[in-house]
Amino acid sequence: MTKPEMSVEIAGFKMRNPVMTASGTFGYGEEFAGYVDLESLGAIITKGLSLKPRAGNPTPRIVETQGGMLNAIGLQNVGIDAFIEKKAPFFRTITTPVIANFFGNTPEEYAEMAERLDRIPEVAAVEVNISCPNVKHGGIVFGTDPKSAYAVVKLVREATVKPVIVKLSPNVTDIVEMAHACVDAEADALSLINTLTGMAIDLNKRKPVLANVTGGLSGPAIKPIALRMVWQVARAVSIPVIGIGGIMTAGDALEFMLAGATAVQIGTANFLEPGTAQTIALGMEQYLVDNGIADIKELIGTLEV
Amino acid sequence: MTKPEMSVEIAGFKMRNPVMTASGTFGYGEEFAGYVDLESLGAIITKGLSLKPRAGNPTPRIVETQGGMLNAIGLQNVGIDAFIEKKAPFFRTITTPVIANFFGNTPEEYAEMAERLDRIPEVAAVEVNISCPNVKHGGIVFGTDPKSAYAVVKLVREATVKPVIVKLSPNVTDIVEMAHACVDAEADALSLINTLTGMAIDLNKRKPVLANVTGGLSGPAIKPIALRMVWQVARAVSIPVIGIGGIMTAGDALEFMLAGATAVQIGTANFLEPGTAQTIALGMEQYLVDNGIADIKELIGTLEV
Amino acid sequence: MQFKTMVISNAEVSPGYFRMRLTAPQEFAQAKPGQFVMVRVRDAVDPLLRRPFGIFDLGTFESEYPGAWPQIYFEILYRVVGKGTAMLSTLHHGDHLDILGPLGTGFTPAGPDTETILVGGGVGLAPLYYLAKEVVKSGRIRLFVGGKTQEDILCITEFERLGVETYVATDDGTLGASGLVTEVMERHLKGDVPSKAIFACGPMPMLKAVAEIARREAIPCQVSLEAYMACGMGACLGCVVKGRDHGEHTPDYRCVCKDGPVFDFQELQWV
Amino acid sequence: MQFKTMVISNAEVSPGYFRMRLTAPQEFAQAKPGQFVMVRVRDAVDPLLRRPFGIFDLGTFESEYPGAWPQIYFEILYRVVGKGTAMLSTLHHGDHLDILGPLGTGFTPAGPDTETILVGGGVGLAPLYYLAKEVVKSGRIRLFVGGKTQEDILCITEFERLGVETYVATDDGTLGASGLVTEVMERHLKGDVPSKAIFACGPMPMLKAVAEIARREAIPCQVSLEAYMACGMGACLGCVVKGRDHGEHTPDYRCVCKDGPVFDFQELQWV
Ligand SMILES: Cc1cc2nc3c(=O)[nH]c(=O)nc-3n(C[C@H](O)[C@H](O)[C@H](O)COP(=O)(O)OP(=O)(O)OC[C@H]3O[C@@H](n4cnc5c(N)ncnc54)[C@H](O)[C@@H]3O)c2cc1C
Ligand SMILES: Cc1cc2nc3c(=O)[nH]c(=O)nc-3n(C[C@H](O)[C@H](O)[C@H](O)COP(=O)(O)OP(=O)(O)OC[C@H]3O[C@@H](n4cnc5c(N)ncnc54)[C@H](O)[C@@H]3O)c2cc1C
Ligand SMILES: Cc1cc2nc3c(=O)[nH]c(=O)nc-3n(C[C@H](O)[C@H](O)[C@H](O)COP(=O)(O)O)c2cc1C
Ligand SMILES: Cc1cc2nc3c(=O)[nH]c(=O)nc-3n(C[C@H](O)[C@H](O)[C@H](O)COP(=O)(O)O)c2cc1C
Ligand code: FES
Ligand code: FES
Repeated sequence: MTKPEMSVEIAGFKMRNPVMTASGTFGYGEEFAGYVDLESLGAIITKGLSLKPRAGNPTPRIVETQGGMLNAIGLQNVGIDAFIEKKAPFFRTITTPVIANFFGNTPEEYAEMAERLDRIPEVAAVEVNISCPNVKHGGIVFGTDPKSAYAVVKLVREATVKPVIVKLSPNVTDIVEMAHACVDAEADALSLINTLTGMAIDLNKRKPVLANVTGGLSGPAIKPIALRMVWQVARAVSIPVIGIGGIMTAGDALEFMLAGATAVQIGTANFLEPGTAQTIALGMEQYLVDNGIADIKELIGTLEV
Repeated sequence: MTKPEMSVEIAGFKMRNPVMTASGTFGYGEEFAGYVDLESLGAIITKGLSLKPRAGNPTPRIVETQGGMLNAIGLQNVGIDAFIEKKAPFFRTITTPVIANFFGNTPEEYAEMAERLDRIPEVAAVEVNISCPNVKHGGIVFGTDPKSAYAVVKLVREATVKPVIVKLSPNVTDIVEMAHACVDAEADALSLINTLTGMAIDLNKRKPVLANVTGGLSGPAIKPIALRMVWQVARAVSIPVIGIGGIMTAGDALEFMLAGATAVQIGTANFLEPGTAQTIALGMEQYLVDNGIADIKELIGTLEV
Repeated sequence: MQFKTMVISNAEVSPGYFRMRLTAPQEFAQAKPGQFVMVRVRDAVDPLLRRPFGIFDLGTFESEYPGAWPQIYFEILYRVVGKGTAMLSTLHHGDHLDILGPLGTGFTPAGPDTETILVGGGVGLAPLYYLAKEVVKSGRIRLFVGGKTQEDILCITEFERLGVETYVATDDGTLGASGLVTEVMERHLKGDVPSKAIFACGPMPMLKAVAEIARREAIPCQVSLEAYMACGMGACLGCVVKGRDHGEHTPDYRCVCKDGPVFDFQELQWV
Repeated sequence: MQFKTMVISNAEVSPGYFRMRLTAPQEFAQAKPGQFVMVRVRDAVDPLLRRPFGIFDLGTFESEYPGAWPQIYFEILYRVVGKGTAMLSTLHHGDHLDILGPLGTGFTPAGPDTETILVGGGVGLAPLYYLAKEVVKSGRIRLFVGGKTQEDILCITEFERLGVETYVATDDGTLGASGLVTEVMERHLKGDVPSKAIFACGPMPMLKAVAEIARREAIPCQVSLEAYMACGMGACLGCVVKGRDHGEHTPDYRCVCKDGPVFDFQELQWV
């Protein structure tokens, strides 16, 4: 059989395969160069960026839970200027598209960030994080209220011609309502899920383990919730959906595609096995070969319910 | 050191210790008699009851996920009549209080159930399930909309003099808002969390694993989310809170008490180790002894944040 | 009953199929053919749930040390299909496991003048060996066993050593007759007058075909079912199958774990 | 580098402390003292994350088979504190693990005319042995080691065999001096003129005290830190510590995994 077609397209933006690395779990790509062939990935998503450098939260910032982990990094990042100066040049050395994940404290900051990112040629698309549970101002409010989400996405949309992916929070009663708000604001694609808000306690100290008290739950533990939400959203909207949450294997990634995802993002799994994203891309291709499927796009949303 | 005090009280209803078995995971108690000394438990909560017997969902109804499991039993139960006739007599043979978990398809059905349960002397309290994600009519709507929750709880409250515990769904944007609605409707206590809606896919069949498509996620995977919600709710309301979600060990149970729970429920863990609830009660007592704590109530809500 | 067990041996008897011998306490000797155990594969939450396995064999192990008590053991015969069975397959002599069981109902052996007909599909053969051992003294036993290919036909020698007449069918004809085991069975039973009772375990399509033959030929028939299980003791209601009287408004679900796994075929709904 | 390793041995050297020897590929011989490895404890998601351990020793294992290639090995010295280390402690010769490493920065050994002062608290001793082995040829080494009680004082014989002068302190006085290791060290260093460099690893309060002494006595000092880690390669930002210039509006966080675990004490904020 000939090599199956692995490429997918999101808002006119083409990837060699549907495997992306999730924001905050793959650094700026460079860190993993020794473990993964970066050219084997569909796209790399940066750590969440903001206008000014951010210190993030005090430590401890991470803790393992059963089948998952909590993080409260608090969006520590170098800021847009340092990003342009220190990180972007590396992106010119690879052909894999880089997507800038970003957030702001106010709708105006989101717009300003979008404008600045719009002018960076190394950035192929932007992912708007309206769902980070770890920042006091902004973040979660935009991600749990459809009206605020609409407002933010609308401003971002007007500020950039690059493809706009909006990343949704799972901490909501109705994820479909949130998705519709973003579609109305002319998002090009949706990615979901971000982390679920959780907490861990140190019994002996009688204190929360995380300095921030609560953190975001990620990893295989959340996969069933992510799969459910991706399925609900993909059926409800007509823009591409990117599936995220607990993906560890090619099989997991393919399940998200059956549920309606056009692409997937690998997060926590990168920590366990730095080569996961590449392994998954290869595994998905092998699955197509084994099952005589010519094009991965044939799988999208084909779950029989 | 003298034996520490393990008893706790919820709405005038006293338990020898804070360890209850969660609805749907312990049958009607009898099933576990060979593995647990039922007299060692704080309370036993029945499988969710309804007016008429319910067939529940087609199979497969359960599937394991990483660190958890999905169930879509669909509230199969014998119905209130068979419960009175066949299950209640056993409860007279034990001194451990039995709490009847129940649900209805309409607010009126909830009220009728509450009335009927009110007349059963073997039932020490009722737990109103407004949060089951597996039934088409009722269930989840009451559990995710504060106004509907208020209406249902209000009717139940008026229909019974027994302590009313309301069981909350975690599938909401703001669990505190839901809690307040129940307090306003004069619930005596809140129990949380019920399961999170999730999904599992059989890649080879390209079908959902569960016949019901989605199911409720339980087990250690959800513990961080449960702990966070219990903490949020316990700080916000002044009625007792019962912590549920992924409790496997005495340490887990104690963490929930630090977060503000007056008692805990053991669910999925009963499947792995049928003796879990007893083991946990003993382990909690040992913790008090080891740490020179005279009364378990001293721990409630003492998390230093 | 719940107990800790030690692995005595764990051998691959055919590619992907393992036979594991485990120690058991004295009371376990009461286990009936057709009952099963729930195995906790690891002392961790991955995998989370216990895994159910039929009792393949049960016996007494004579210790090599003079004066030592005889040790009860049992065996499971399992196929590696997923995470839990893959982990089991890596265990060695001396490793420990936690067991719940014996659980569920067992087979009710046929009376003395009745011929025992065993029908096994693949690893569904597992619970039939212990049954054969128990009833072999009292009468004729024939075993019909099927599988996709020759590697799915397990432990035939063991049955033959007991004196069981064995008939094999494989889908691809690599061992025994080519075709379905139920076809082979039907050919052999046709026009065969003496009273018989069927005991079957295997995949659902096979069981359906067996039940159909039993119905048509009016032969008593017990089937052993599989289902996804969480608790194994009738509490979670995860493992149910439709009973004879099941209908939309007349729920008649039976728990495979508690009311089964062995059912009289007439107790179940086969459509 | 990522590689599969085999456990050569895994022995309890003091109650609750284990020393595990593992095979490594040839390139691993380049590992520097102070670097660490991330160990995947099981082929399952419980535990989920890798566990970090310092390199206690590194060497070449002469095979018993004539003509076989010499085998690189390394050792970790670990304390059982939770789930991951408890699981590690049950492994035997022949079991397999997956390793990422060597990771992070290592110690920068002192120049030839400088005396090496090692300070270890409990299992914090671990990375100092390999360092001692590397620098022992070039000059005097003194080791100050502390612990709660005598059982927390590990592998002293090994250090002494290298020719390291060893001073012990325990909180309860059950071995060596009674009191804090830093007090013992301070007494010994007082008025001691030749040039020295301190290399310390242990709990934070000990490191703080060591840093304070280094500052006061103007002795160069490198400390090896611990932090909760997810990735071990500078990507998750979970393991950060405050760098010298850190302030509310001038973030200066350093990754323990990548910028460390070894830091010049002057690079860090100690308040
Ligand atoms: C009463 C009973 C007796 C059984 N006896 C045997 C036996 O003697 N030998 C044997 O090889 N197998 C037997 N099985 C099937 C065996 O339990 C499954 O093959 C096994 O649980 C698969 O686990 P896994 O982790 O390898 O697979 P996974 O697919 O990773 O398991 C995931 C989940 O699905 C469940 N599951 C998967 N397949 C089955 C199945 N066919 N039936 C029930 N649950 C399943 C598992 O228990 C687990 O909860 C029996 C099942 C039942 C219900
Ligand atoms: C660079 C570095 C080198 C280390 N070297 C050694 C060594 O040589 N010998 C040794 O015994 N220990 C060492 N540690 C500490 C060791 O990593 C922890 O004791 C171990 O991870 C505990 O795992 P657990 O599953 O047993 O404990 P659990 O408490 O169950 O672990 C839960 C989580 O907390 C993390 N964790 C717990 N304690 C620590 C800790 N002290 N530091 C960092 N993370 C922790 C674990 O990695 C895991 O993610 C080192 C830590 C770091 C960061
Ligand atoms: C340590 C860590 C840092 C993260 N940082 C970000 C971030 O900066 N921006 C963002 O949108 N998501 C962030 N996420 C969320 C992930 O991108 C992803 O949505 C989530 O982890 C779920 O996927 P997973 O289960 O595969 O990890 C972070 C997750 C982790 C674990
Ligand atoms: C198989 C199963 C059946 C359940 N049935 C009910 C039910 O009838 N009523 C109810 O309120 N909750 C039901 N639950 C939810 C549990 O009571 C509990 O809230 C949930 O499982 C979380 O706790 P755990 O993580 O300890 O299992 C059920 C859970 C499981 C796993
Ligand atoms: S497995 Fe739980 S009821 Fe049968
Ligand atoms: S452990 Fe991830 S950045 Fe250090």
